[in-house]
Amino acid sequence: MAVMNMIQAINSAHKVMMARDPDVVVFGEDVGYFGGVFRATEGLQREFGKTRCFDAPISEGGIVGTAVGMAAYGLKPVIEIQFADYIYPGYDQIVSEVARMRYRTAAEWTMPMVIRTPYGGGIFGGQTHSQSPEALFTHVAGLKVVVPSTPYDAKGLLIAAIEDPDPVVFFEPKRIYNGPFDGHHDRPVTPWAKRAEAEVPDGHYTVPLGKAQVVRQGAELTVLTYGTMVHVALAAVEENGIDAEVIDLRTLVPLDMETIEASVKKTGRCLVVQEATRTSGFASELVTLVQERCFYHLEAPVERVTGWDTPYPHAYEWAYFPGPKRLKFALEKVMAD
Amino acid sequence: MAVMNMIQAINSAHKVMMARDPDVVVFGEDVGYFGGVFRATEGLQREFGKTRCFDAPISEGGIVGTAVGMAAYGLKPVIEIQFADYIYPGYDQIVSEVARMRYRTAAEWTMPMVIRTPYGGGIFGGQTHSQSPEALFTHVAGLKVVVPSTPYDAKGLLIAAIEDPDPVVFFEPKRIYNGPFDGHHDRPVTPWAKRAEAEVPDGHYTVPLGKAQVVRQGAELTVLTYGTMVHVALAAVEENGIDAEVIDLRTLVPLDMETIEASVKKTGRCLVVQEATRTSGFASELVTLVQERCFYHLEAPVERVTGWDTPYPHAYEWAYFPGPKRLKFALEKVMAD
Amino acid sequence: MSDADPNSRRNAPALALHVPEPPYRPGDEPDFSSIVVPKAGEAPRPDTAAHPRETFPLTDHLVRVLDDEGRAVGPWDPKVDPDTLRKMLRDMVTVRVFDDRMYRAQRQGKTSFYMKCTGEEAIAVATAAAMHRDDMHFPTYRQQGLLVSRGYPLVKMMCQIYSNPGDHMKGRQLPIMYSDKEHGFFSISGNLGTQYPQAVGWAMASAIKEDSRIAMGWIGDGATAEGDFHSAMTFATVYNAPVILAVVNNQWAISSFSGIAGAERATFAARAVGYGMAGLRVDGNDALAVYAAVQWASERARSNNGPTLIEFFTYRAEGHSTSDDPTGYRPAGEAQAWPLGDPIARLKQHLVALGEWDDERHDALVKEADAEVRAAQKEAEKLGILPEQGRSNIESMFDDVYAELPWNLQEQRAACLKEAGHD
Amino acid sequence: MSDADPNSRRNAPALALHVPEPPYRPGDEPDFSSIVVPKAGEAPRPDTAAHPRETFPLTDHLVRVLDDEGRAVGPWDPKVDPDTLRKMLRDMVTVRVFDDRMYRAQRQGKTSFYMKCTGEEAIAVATAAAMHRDDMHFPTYRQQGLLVSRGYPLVKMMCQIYSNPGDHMKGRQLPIMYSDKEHGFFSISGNLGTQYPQAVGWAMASAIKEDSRIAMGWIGDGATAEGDFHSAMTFATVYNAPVILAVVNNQWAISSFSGIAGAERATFAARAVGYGMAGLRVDGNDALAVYAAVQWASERARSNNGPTLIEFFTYRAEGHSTSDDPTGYRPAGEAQAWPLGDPIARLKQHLVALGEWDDERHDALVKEADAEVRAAQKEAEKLGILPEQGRSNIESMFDDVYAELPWNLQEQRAACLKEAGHD
Ligand SMILES: Cc1ncc(C[n+]2csc(CCOP(=O)(O)OP(=O)(O)O)c2C)c(N)n1
Ligand SMILES: Cc1ncc(C[n+]2csc(CCOP(=O)(O)OP(=O)(O)O)c2C)c(N)n1
Ligand SMILES: [Mg+2]
Ligand SMILES: [Mg+2]
Repeated sequence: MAVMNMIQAINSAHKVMMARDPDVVVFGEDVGYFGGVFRATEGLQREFGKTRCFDAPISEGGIVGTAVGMAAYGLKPVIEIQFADYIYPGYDQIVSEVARMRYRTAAEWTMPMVIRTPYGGGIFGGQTHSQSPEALFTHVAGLKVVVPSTPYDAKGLLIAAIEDPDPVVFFEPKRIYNGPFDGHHDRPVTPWAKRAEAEVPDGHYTVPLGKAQVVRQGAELTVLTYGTMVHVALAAVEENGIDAEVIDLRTLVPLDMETIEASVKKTGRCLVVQEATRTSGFASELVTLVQERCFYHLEAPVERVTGWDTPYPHAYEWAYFPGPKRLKFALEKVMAD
Repeated sequence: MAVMNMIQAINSAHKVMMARDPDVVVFGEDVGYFGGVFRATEGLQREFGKTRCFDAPISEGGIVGTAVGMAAYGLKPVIEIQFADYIYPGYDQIVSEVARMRYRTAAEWTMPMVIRTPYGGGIFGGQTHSQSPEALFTHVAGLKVVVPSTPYDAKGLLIAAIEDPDPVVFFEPKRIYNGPFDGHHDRPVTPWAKRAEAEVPDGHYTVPLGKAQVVRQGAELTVLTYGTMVHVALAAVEENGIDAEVIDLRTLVPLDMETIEASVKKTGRCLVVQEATRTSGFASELVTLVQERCFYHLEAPVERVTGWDTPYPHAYEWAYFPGPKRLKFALEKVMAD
Repeated sequence: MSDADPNSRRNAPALALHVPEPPYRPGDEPDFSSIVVPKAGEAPRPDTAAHPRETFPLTDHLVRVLDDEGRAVGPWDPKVDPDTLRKMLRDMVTVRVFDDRMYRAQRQGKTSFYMKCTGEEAIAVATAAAMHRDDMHFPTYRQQGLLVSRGYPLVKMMCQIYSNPGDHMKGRQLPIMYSDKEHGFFSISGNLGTQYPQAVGWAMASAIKEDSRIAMGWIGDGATAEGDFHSAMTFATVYNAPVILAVVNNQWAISSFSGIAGAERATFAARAVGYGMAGLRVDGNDALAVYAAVQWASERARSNNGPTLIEFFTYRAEGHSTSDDPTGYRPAGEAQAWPLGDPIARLKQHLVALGEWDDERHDALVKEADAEVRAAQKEAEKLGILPEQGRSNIESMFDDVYAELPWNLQEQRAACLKEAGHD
Repeated sequence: MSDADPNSRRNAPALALHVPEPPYRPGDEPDFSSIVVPKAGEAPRPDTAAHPRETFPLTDHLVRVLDDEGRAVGPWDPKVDPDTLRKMLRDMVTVRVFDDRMYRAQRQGKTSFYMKCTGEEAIAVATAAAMHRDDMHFPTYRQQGLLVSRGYPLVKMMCQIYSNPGDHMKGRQLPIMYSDKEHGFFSISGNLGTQYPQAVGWAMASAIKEDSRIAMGWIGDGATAEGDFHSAMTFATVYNAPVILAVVNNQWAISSFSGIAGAERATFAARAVGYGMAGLRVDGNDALAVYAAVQWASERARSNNGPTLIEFFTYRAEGHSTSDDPTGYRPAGEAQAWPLGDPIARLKQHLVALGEWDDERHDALVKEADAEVRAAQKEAEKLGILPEQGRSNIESMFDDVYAELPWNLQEQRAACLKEAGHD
């Protein structure tokens, strides 16, 4: 057991899996000698050699495309897309090839691979270092979509993703790599070290895909969220003194509908929180599922807290980011309705 | 006034706009001499010359990318992506460039262009000639998304799209190019010629973007849909004898929320119908909006009829396609609830 | 106007957009007499370990082995034994007969779609003959010859075309989008170009594992314009991947001639030069030249001497697919006028010249192939044709999206079965 | 194992993946003495209407004009008048001073991000000098020299960097992602490579309109691996677009050396050969060579003789950006050891050799530039630095997603203002 921040936990997951499984190979832009711009792959090349962890040309399409070939050969590629904002040149290979390979060949060829990518805002990264494009992947049958929110989960989920027989898009909330974030950007950052979720076993363990976690028990309201927003939501619930049940989805596809339904049926109210652009975000799917399955338990409309329907504006980061105020108003509304 | 099928109407829109506006240029795979694999651009090269309508290399990324440059110059590119299933290699240029250009430059550069693409199933096209990827575009701020359902609308909307100052992704329901489709694949196809919507003016007119059309008045239930499914839904409503109001959205972004809200508040029930894969489809956004804005008028959960969460399976086309039976069950359910 | 010289633009002409146009359109009389076809045997054959630079002149040439009399000449003569030649001929004939039967089956409404490779049979067949049985192919839809050559059952191919219960892909793919791991044939994609970097990735994996199997990626002239082509070329050269990258230049991409993909300016083989990769341009209708080039590139790849780009120059003798009528955009007689001839006739002529074949045996071979294909078709049709499919075993539609069926697909499966009246 | 010969693989070695590695890593002593630098004046200069083929030897060479003594020699000497040379020198110095000030401003917390072009100043500055004022650039983030050369106000650049009210893009873009239509400078994208086919599209439009303005696209060595590079090359050659495509090969892409983009096998200029496009490889630290090459390519494009790919060979003397510390992946002294020298020193030496410049005037120039930059900074900071932004005029955040504000953005704007306490 060690104390790790989220980057260290992710790094550790790579090390554990590369040591256990000689078929795991890691590549992406700057991931080799340097260890990645966020240092998630630090030391892997040194420890496992240049043919197990190496730099790739700046070609997200080529990275995913060659990973498809490697998976077809029998390897388990774990690839890094430097920022989720740069995943689009690889989108065709992901949607048309990775996602559909098992289906189109009736499992003759499968695509066990993990596509890791830092996502989300709050770091003054402007339009192309801040996006949350998860909904563009949840709509694609054949992909699993994972978003951890703590070091412990990040390592356990990443190991589970690498071991999973299906392709996983693994979104890492870069804003909370070094410490959780309560949404108050003007307050000092707390490092992970102070938190229980930073206690991470050194060796192998998994956090199962497809299982949400109730991170706060409550009776009045259910908050569904994931990634960075788990912490922002938790803080908002506390600050507003609401007896909310907060569910960290952890996996968006396949979704842990059982946990969601049980909670909403219990509380009768639901708030969905995503960082992404509002229209057609994953929140819309969550709202839809909840109203389809819990309609007669709902005492108020399901509310959404989201980013706005604009690109991510550099200087207006904190007016864009769904922070404490947006949550407060939404919590008040859904409780008042 | 002439009788046109949807392809002829689209062709006519091109001709009208190319004649009116020398800045309109048309290009894409096979669109030049041959006039496109669906013949939507037939005769344009002959009439307007090779520099106004020409074949492009098989590079959707290059087609969109060069169109960006042309729009920056001051032209109005109308480009064809041969099948919506092949739009992904151009996805980065669409999402990162076309959609965000006006915003990122505070309107210094704008992207008036139309990206036309045939979408949807029902033609035994297998996984890569049948997709309905509209939700992957409705999530992207800065794009308008249009889906016509009749020859008259196709021409009027396409002209409006070409004249629009913003980029429009124009999804053409290829299954109904030649005639409407009631979902009964085993019945003979009726051509457009028999229908009033095939009466299309020869010259210039527009159908405004952002305006839905109530294609059937009704009191008991509101059906929200677009494209091919408008006709399938209309048929199902008739067959099941339900006094439904059917709304053809025509434009998904920006959405005509006013028309939707007025109808749902009147009927108290709502069914959303899309051809696309279920999870995170545009139907989810519609359900979410309706429940957010009409919750207290709803007598039953909003229902969704959709394609399944699988790739499009060639031989099982009619088990996949959201046809009469799926609609019937959903209509019954939402009326019974 | 210039920062340097305000008047320098006075004499500049108006800019002009060049839109490539093929030499002949419907109504024209195609005449290819001006095309320079290098003589067979002329091209030098570098060592397979040569620096890529040595191959660059060959990217602007045409490796040809069979001369006009059907003799194998020059340094590229692969000296293939007559039995192998006869097998190649047989496979090529089988492919052509198969294509004709299946085209007809589509026209008869037995399936939704078909694509022939008429005139291009030598390419896949001779490639398969020259490579190892366990090398991996990442093909397009015109390399049915690989499967035929490797002995994949024709019945299975047809079952795929009919999407019937004999189709091991459960009817999920468009006809002719074959896949067979056992036969080293990767799943064909409907999306052009995606297989090209995949082939490189497979080869990289083989190198990572210190294996000895190599990969071959295939692409059409038109599809070389996709970004995936560039990814493949880049990754292959950067990592020196043991891969052969083939461009089948049949000069058409549906209705667009190869000039729309850049062929007016450079050969497709020449792309290799820009990446510092070995490149060869080969007469694709000359089975021996194809064999020799692939053998050369295989040896090169297998000895860690690096990847090779091979352009097979050929002509798409028929329509793009059953959905296409080429008389709308090119003269009807072009295939016949095109100078490189018919690959089957040329290989036959060679075997005859060797004294290893004659018309009688050839007629017998065609009859045999025809009988074999007809027998296969009968057997396949016993399992059903497309219009009969999609009604039973509907629950299979929900399998294989994931290894395990998640709750949403379980629910959808139940709903679908209810719809179908099976609940 | 082989279809042809079952034993042919016996002696094959194990396959091996080659992973390129730069010659030096932190701790090593960089030594570039083995790099062959062609002599200035050596490269022939083809006619600007020459067939692309004639340029191919130049893609493997290095066009250099300034010799070691600072004399301009050989056929590429553009014979630029001293006033223009002095303006170029002044612009280059201004860029360097600007970079230093803004880097410091970022370190002082006045903005979020900055990127220098240290060592690469000649490339953009000499390009701007050689082209027409109304030609259009599609730049990356290291062509600030274009704006400086074209007289774009430094204050406006800084306002963009500070996202303050003087930023005409309303604070929406990351610092240094400039855009100015008036100055022929297209909006810089955060997504690498996208601008390359855009430049080609602009040039195609200019040709469609029979205009006389040409376009220039820019890309880094690392980003040439993106599919967009290939799209641009393909469309440019197919349509003979009046465009110049520049690759700024500064040998690094964040922590990856150019070998990871393919430079071990071929130059970036060589890519041109594969497409049949004219190509030049140019000493990017030699302002006269840059000027001459761009002038050549402009004349070529403007006369409908086709596009040119130019590789500017240079070295990224500093870190990738303020987020990067290059000592983590390369030796500290590499920039100094690198043989092509400092572009400012070299142009200065040339002017001095011409008798048109001296140390005194140079020192004065540096001081002037410094004063100008400081004055601009003062003025820009009056309008505010980044940490002060984002609190007022919040409603502007919702503008320009579309030409008109749709209902959802109207509602969101209202909600946002309420959140901000402005309602
Ligand atoms: C990404 C993508 N874009 C477009 C298409 C439509 N399409 C199918 S085949 C084809 C022509 C391909 O031509 P070529 O690569 O020369 O291969 P050939 O058919 O001649 O063998 C086109 C445009 C597609 N399948 N995928
Ligand atoms: C599509 C995309 N992928 C990755 C990145 C991240 N990134 C930003 S700059 C850079 C390196 C670019 O190197 P090069 O093209 O050589 O340009 P240089 O920085 O040397 O000028 C990378 C990988 C990006 N911005 N866009
Ligand atoms: Mg072709
Ligand atoms: Mg670089």
